[in-house]
Amino acid sequence: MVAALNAALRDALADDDRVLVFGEDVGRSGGVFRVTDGLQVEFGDRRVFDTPISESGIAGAAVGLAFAGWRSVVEMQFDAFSYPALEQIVDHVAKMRERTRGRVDMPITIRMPAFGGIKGKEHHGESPETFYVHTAGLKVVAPSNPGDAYRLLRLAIADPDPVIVLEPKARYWAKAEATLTLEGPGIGIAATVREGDAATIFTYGAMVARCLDAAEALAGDGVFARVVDLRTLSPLDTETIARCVRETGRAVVVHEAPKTLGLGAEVTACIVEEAFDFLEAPVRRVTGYDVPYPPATIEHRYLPSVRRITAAVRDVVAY
Amino acid sequence: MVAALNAALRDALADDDRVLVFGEDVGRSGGVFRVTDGLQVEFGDRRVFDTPISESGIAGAAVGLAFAGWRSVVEMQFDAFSYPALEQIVDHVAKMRERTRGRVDMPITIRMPAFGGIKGKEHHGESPETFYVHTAGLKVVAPSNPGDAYRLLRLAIADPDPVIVLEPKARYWAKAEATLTLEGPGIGIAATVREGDAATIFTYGAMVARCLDAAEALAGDGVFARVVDLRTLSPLDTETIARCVRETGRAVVVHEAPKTLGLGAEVTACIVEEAFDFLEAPVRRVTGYDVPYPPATIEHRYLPSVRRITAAVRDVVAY
Amino acid sequence: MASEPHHWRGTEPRRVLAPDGSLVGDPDVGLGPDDLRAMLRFMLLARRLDRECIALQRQGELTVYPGFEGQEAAQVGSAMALGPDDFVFPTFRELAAALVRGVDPVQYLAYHRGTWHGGPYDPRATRFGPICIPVATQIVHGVGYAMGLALDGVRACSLAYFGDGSTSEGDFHEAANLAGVFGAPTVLFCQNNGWAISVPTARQTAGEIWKRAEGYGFPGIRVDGNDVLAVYRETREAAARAYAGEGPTLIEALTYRVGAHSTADDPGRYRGEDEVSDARGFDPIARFRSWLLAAGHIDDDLLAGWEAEIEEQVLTIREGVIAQPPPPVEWMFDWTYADPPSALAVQRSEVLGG
Amino acid sequence: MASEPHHWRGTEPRRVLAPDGSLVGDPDVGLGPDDLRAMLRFMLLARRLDRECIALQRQGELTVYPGFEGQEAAQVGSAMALGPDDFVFPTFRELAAALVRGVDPVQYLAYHRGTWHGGPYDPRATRFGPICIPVATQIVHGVGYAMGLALDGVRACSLAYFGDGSTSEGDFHEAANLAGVFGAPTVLFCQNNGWAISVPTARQTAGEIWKRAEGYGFPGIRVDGNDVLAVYRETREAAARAYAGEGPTLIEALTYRVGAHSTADDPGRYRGEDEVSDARGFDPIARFRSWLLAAGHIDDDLLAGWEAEIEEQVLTIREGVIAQPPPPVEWMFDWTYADPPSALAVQRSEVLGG
Ligand SMILES: Cc1ncc(C[n+]2csc(CCOP(=O)(O)OP(=O)(O)O)c2C)c(N)n1
Ligand SMILES: Cc1ncc(C[n+]2csc(CCOP(=O)(O)OP(=O)(O)O)c2C)c(N)n1
Ligand SMILES: [Mg+2]
Ligand SMILES: [Mg+2]
Repeated sequence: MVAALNAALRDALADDDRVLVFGEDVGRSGGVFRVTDGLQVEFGDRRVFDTPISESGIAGAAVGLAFAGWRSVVEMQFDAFSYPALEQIVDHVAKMRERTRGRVDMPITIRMPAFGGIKGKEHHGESPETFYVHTAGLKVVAPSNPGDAYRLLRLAIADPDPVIVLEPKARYWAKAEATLTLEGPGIGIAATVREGDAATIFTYGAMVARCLDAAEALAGDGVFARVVDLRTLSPLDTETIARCVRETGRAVVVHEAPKTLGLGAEVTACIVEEAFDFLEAPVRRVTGYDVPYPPATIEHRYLPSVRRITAAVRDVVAY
Repeated sequence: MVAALNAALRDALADDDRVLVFGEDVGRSGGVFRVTDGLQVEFGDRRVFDTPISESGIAGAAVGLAFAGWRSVVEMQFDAFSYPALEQIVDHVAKMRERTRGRVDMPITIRMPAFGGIKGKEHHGESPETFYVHTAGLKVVAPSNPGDAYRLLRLAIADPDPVIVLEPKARYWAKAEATLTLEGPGIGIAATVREGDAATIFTYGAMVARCLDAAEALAGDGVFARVVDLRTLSPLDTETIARCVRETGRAVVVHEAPKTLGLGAEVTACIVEEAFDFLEAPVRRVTGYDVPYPPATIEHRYLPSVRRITAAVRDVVAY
Repeated sequence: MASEPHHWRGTEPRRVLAPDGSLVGDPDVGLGPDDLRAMLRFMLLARRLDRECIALQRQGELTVYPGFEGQEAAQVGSAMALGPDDFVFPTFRELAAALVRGVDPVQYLAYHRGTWHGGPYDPRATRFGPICIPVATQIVHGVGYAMGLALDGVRACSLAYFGDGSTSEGDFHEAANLAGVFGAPTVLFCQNNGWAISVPTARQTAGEIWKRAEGYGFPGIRVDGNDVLAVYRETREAAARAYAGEGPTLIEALTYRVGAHSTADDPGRYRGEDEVSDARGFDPIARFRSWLLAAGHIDDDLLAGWEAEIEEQVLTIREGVIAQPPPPVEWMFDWTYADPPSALAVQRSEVLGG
Repeated sequence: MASEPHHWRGTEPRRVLAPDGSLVGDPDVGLGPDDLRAMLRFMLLARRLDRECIALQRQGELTVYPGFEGQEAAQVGSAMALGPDDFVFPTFRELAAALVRGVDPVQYLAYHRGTWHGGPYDPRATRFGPICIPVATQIVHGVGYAMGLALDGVRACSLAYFGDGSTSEGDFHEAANLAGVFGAPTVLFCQNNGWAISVPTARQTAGEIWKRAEGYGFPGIRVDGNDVLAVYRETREAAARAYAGEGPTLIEALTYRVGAHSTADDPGRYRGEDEVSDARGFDPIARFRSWLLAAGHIDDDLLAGWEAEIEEQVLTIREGVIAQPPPPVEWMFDWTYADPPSALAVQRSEVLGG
C-alpha cells in the first residue's frame, strides 16, 4: 500500500502544479513509513517540504495556503499527533467553506497512518475516525488495499473539500497486486468484498482483511457472511448499508476504535433508520474496548480477532 | 443554574483545601457567565486564579498539579475553546491513570458552557460531547437543572477520575427552585423526568426542557411520551435506557449536536443491543444537522424544535 | 499628566508623535497631506461607527459586539500601510482596519447581526480574511498565506492581527516559528490593548511581547500603537522587508481598550475607572488631530464638514444593517460541502419542508 | 580538528571543559571526587546499556527503541543536579537520566518491551514522570507540578526534558509562558541534539532556542551539553533559583544525537556520515574522562574495574528485561477508571472469558 500511496502523491504532484506535500519528515527522509519517498527529489523542496513539529501549524498553514490558491496534502505523522491540530481542523479546515459562503474552498488532504496492529508505542495506534466523522465539513476515507488507496488519495487531493485519509498502517506492507487507476468508485461508495447472505459484516481499514479471514472460517461451517468494506467513513454509503441489511437481515460492525461512539454506533443507527423492518437480530459491534489503546504485547487481545468476529456473526445468525 | 454551579464550587473549595479553580477570566471577573463569581475574594488568588489564554496549558497544568496532589477544577471558556486542549485531554488527562497503573489519579474537572441556543457568535454554540464520550478514561456529565448541576459538579470534583462537565449555557439563567444537596443519584444515573408509555424521549442538557414541552404538547393529543434526562453521557445509564425501551417499545433521541456520530448514535446502538426484541419502531434521532453550527438568526432552525420532536414521536408511535 | 497605561511600561516604544501631539520623530513617513487627512478621517469614521454599533447592539439590532475605541491608530495606521495585494487576517475587533481595506461595513456587520459567520463579505475580493474568533488561529493562516505568496513569487505580504491575550496560545508560537523557518513574507501585528477580557497583560505574560521575535530569528518592534504615524511607518517597513524577501516581522503596538471587551462584558468588575480616564489622555485621535492642526494639514472647517459627512455615512450604514434580514435557512446547508452528500440533502429538505 | 555540529553555531555555550578535555572554567561545580567519579560511571553505564538496548531490539526483545548515544552528559549532568524532592518529566529518550534518578532500568525498559505504557515504574516514588511520547506535552506537566510545589510552599522544583524539535510545538510555548506568569519553580531543559528525526535544528527554528526565554521574562542559558560539569552547574543554579522563588529557567544544552532517531530510523537517508564522525570528536564521555584522568580523580585501573562491573550490571538488566512476560490481559481494563463503569466490566469479562 505504501507504493500505491506514493504513486498517488507523485501523480497528483505531476498533474497539478498547485499541489503541495508537506509535514514532519516527509521531505528528505521520505516519511517515517516512506509514503513520500523520493517526492522531494523529483518535485523539489518548494513543493515537497519538511516542517517543524507543529501539527496545528501544519493544518493552519494549509488553510492559509488554500486562501492563496494552493492545494495542500499534509501528513500527520501518526493518528494521535493529529490531536494538536484539532482546533484548526474543526474550526477552520472543516468550516471555512461555509464561513466564506463558498468563496474559499479548502482543498486540503490530511493523511495519517492510523489504527493499530503494528506493536507500536503509545499514541501510535489510535483510531481517531470518530473525531473527524462527527465533524461536518470533512470527508473521511480509510482505504484497505492499494487500489483503493491510490484512487481515494487522488480523489481526496482533487476534492474541493477537505478529506481526512486514514491509512491503515498495519496494511502498509501488505503485498497485493493492484492496477493504480483513477477509474472506479468515488468517495462515498462502499465495496462488497465478499458475497454472502447470512449476515453482513461492515468494516474498514486493516479490519477488512481480518473480516475476510473470519468470513472464510465461517464459510467452512456453512455460514456465508457478506463483507462490506465501507472505504469512506464520511459520508457513509447508507444505501449500500441499508441494501445489504435488507438482503441479509443481520449485521455485525467491526472496527478497532473503542466501542462507545465508534463508527459502529453510527452504522447501527443508520441500519435502524434505513432497514429496521428487515433486521432480524440486534446489530453486533465487534470493536476495540473502551480503554486506552494497550501496549504492544497485549494489543492482539484488544483488536477484534477472527474468533470474536466469527462469534458475533454466529450470534446474529442464531438469533 | 449559575447560582447552583457557583455554590457547588464554593462548597467544594470550602470542603477540600486541595481544590483549585482556574481558567480564563474566572478570578477577578468571576467568569464570563459569572459561574465563579466571588470565589476569588472568598478563597484568595492562590486557590482561584486567572490564567493566560492557553487551553492546552490549562489542561496540562491540571495534569501536573494532579501529580503534586492538587484537585483542579478548570474552565474552558466555551465549548469550542476546549479543542486546543484536546491533545492534553485525550493523551494525558484521560489516560494518565492507566499509564501509571493507578499510581497517579487525575481528579480533574473540566467545566465548560456548552451547546447553543443563546444567539452566540461562531464557536460559541458547539456540542463537543462526542469527542469526550468517545474517549476512554473520561466521564462526561451534562446537567439540565440546578439541583443536578450542583450535585453532579460536586461529584465530579470529588471523583478520582477526570470528569467533563458540559453546562447547558442556554439554561444558565433559567429560574428554578432547587435544594442544593449532595444527596441523590450519582454519576451514571439517568432520570425519568416525565412518565409516559407511548415512547421514550432520551435527551440531555438544554433539550430536556424542550422535550418536556414536546411531551406536554403530545399529551394534549393523548400521546404520552416518557422523557428521560440522561444527565451522564459517559458512562451511559444503559440499564435505564434498556428498561424504558422495554416498557415503551419506542424511542426518540434528541440532542443539539450534529446527527452523525452524535450521542444519539450510541443510544440507538445501545437500545438495539439491550432491548432489540422490545423495539417496535426504528429509533428516531432529532438532532442538529450535519453542518457547522449556524449564525444566531437561524439557529432556531438548526436546533431540535418542539415541532420536530413531536413529529418524531408521532412517527415512532404510528409505526 | 495622566499616567501611561500599565502595560506600556518597559521598553520605550517607537514614536513619531508624543502623546501630546508634539513631534518626537520624522513626520515624513511617506504620506502626502491627502493621505494624512484620509488617515484621520478613517479614524474618525471608525470611532463614530464603533459607538453606533454599541448603540445598535443595545437596541437589539446586533448580537454581542466587540468595540475597539482607543485602537483606531493601531488599526488604521497598519491597514493603510498595506498594498492592495497584501492580505489581512483579522480577529473579531478590526472593523477599523476593515474600513480602510474597503470592506463594506454593512456586510462586515452582518457578522455581528448574526446573519452569517466568518466572512459575510468576500474575503478574496477584499483581501480581508474572515472574522476570526478562536484566538491566534488566524495568525497561522496568515503565515500559510505568506508561504503561498513566496511560492508564487508574488511581491506581497500577509498581515495577521491579534491581541496581547492571543499571544499566550500555542498557535501564536507555531505561526511565528513557521514564519521564521520559512522566511514567510508576513507581518505579525499585535494590538496590545492591555487587557484580554479581564486579564491584564502582566498576567498574560511575564515578558514583553515584541521580544519574542528574537527567539524566532526575525525582528520584533515595539511601537506606540496610539501614534498612527509610527504605526504606519513600522508596518510599512515590515511590509517592505517582506516584499524584499527578508521575512517576517513581529510588531507589538501599545494601545488601550477604552471600552468593555464586548457589549456582554462589565469592566467595572476588574478595572478601575481611573485607569480608563488616564488612558483617555493618550487618545490616538486627539494626538494625531492636534498635530495635523498644528502642521496646517487640516482646519476646523474641514473637521466640521467631515463630522456631518460621517454622521450621514454612519446613518446609511445603520440603515443598511437594520435592513438585513436573516439569511435563507437553506444557507445553513449550501456551503458545507462543494458537493453535498445525499444525507445532507435529506436534512436540507426536511428543514425546507417546514 | 573536526568541525562542530551544525546547530552549535551562534552564541558560544557556557563551558567548564573544552571539547578536548582542557579546562576553560572553574571545575569546582560543588562536586567532590566521589560525585565526579559517580558521574562518569553513570555516563559509562548509560552508554553501555543504550547499546545493549539497541541489540535487544534487534534481537526482538524490545519494540522500537530510541537511543541516546552522545547525550550522556546532558542527561547525567542535569539529573545529578537535582535534589531528591525535585520531579522530572522526561520524554522518551531519557534512560540515562532515569538511571541517575534511581529508576529501575528493568521497569523502565518494560515500556520499550511493550509490556506497559507510560510509567511502568512508580513515578511518584521515583519522582520521575511517565515516559512521554507526544512531544512537548510533558513540559506543561512540569510547569503544573511546579505551580503545585509553589502552592504547597515546598522547596523543590520540577524539570522537564524536551528536544529541539519539541520546541516548535504550541505546548512548549504555553508551558514556558505559564511558567513565566506564575513564576513556577521549574527548569525547562532542552537537549538540542541537532535533529528531530530527519529535520535539522536549523529547519526547526530560525532562532536560538535559549533566546526564547527573554520573551517569557525569565533567564535562558546556552550550555555545552557535552560538558557534564557545565551542565551540572547550570542546572544546579537553575534549580537553586527555583528553590529561592526566583522562577523558571530555560536551558538549551547543545549535544548531538550520534545514533539513529530510533531503531526504526535510517539516518543515512538524511545526514552524512561525516557529520557523525565529526561529532564523535566532541564525545561527552571522552571529554570528561580525559579531564578526570588528568586531574587524577580516576585511573586506568578504576576504569577497567568499572568496565567489568558495568558488563555484569547490564547483563543482569538484560536478563531482567528478557524475563518480563506480557502483562495479564485484564490490566488493560484495571486502571482506566478508579471505579470502572459496568459496561467496562462486561468488556473485561468478555476478554477474560476467552
Ligand atoms: C481559543 C480561544 N480561547 C478563548 C476565547 C475567548 N476569548 C475571546 S476574546 C478573548 C480575549 C482576547 O484577548 P486579546 O487577544 O488581548 O484580544 P482583545 O480582546 O484584547 O482584542 C478570549 C479569552 C477565544 N475566543 N478563543
Ligand atoms: C505531537 C507529536 N508529533 C509528532 C511526534 C513524532 N515524533 C516523535 S519524536 C519526534 C522528533 C522529536 O525531536 P526532538 O524534540 O528534537 O527530540 P529527539 O528525538 O531529538 O530527542 C517526532 C516528530 C510526536 N511524538 N508527538
Ligand atoms: Mg487585548
Ligand atoms: Mg532533537
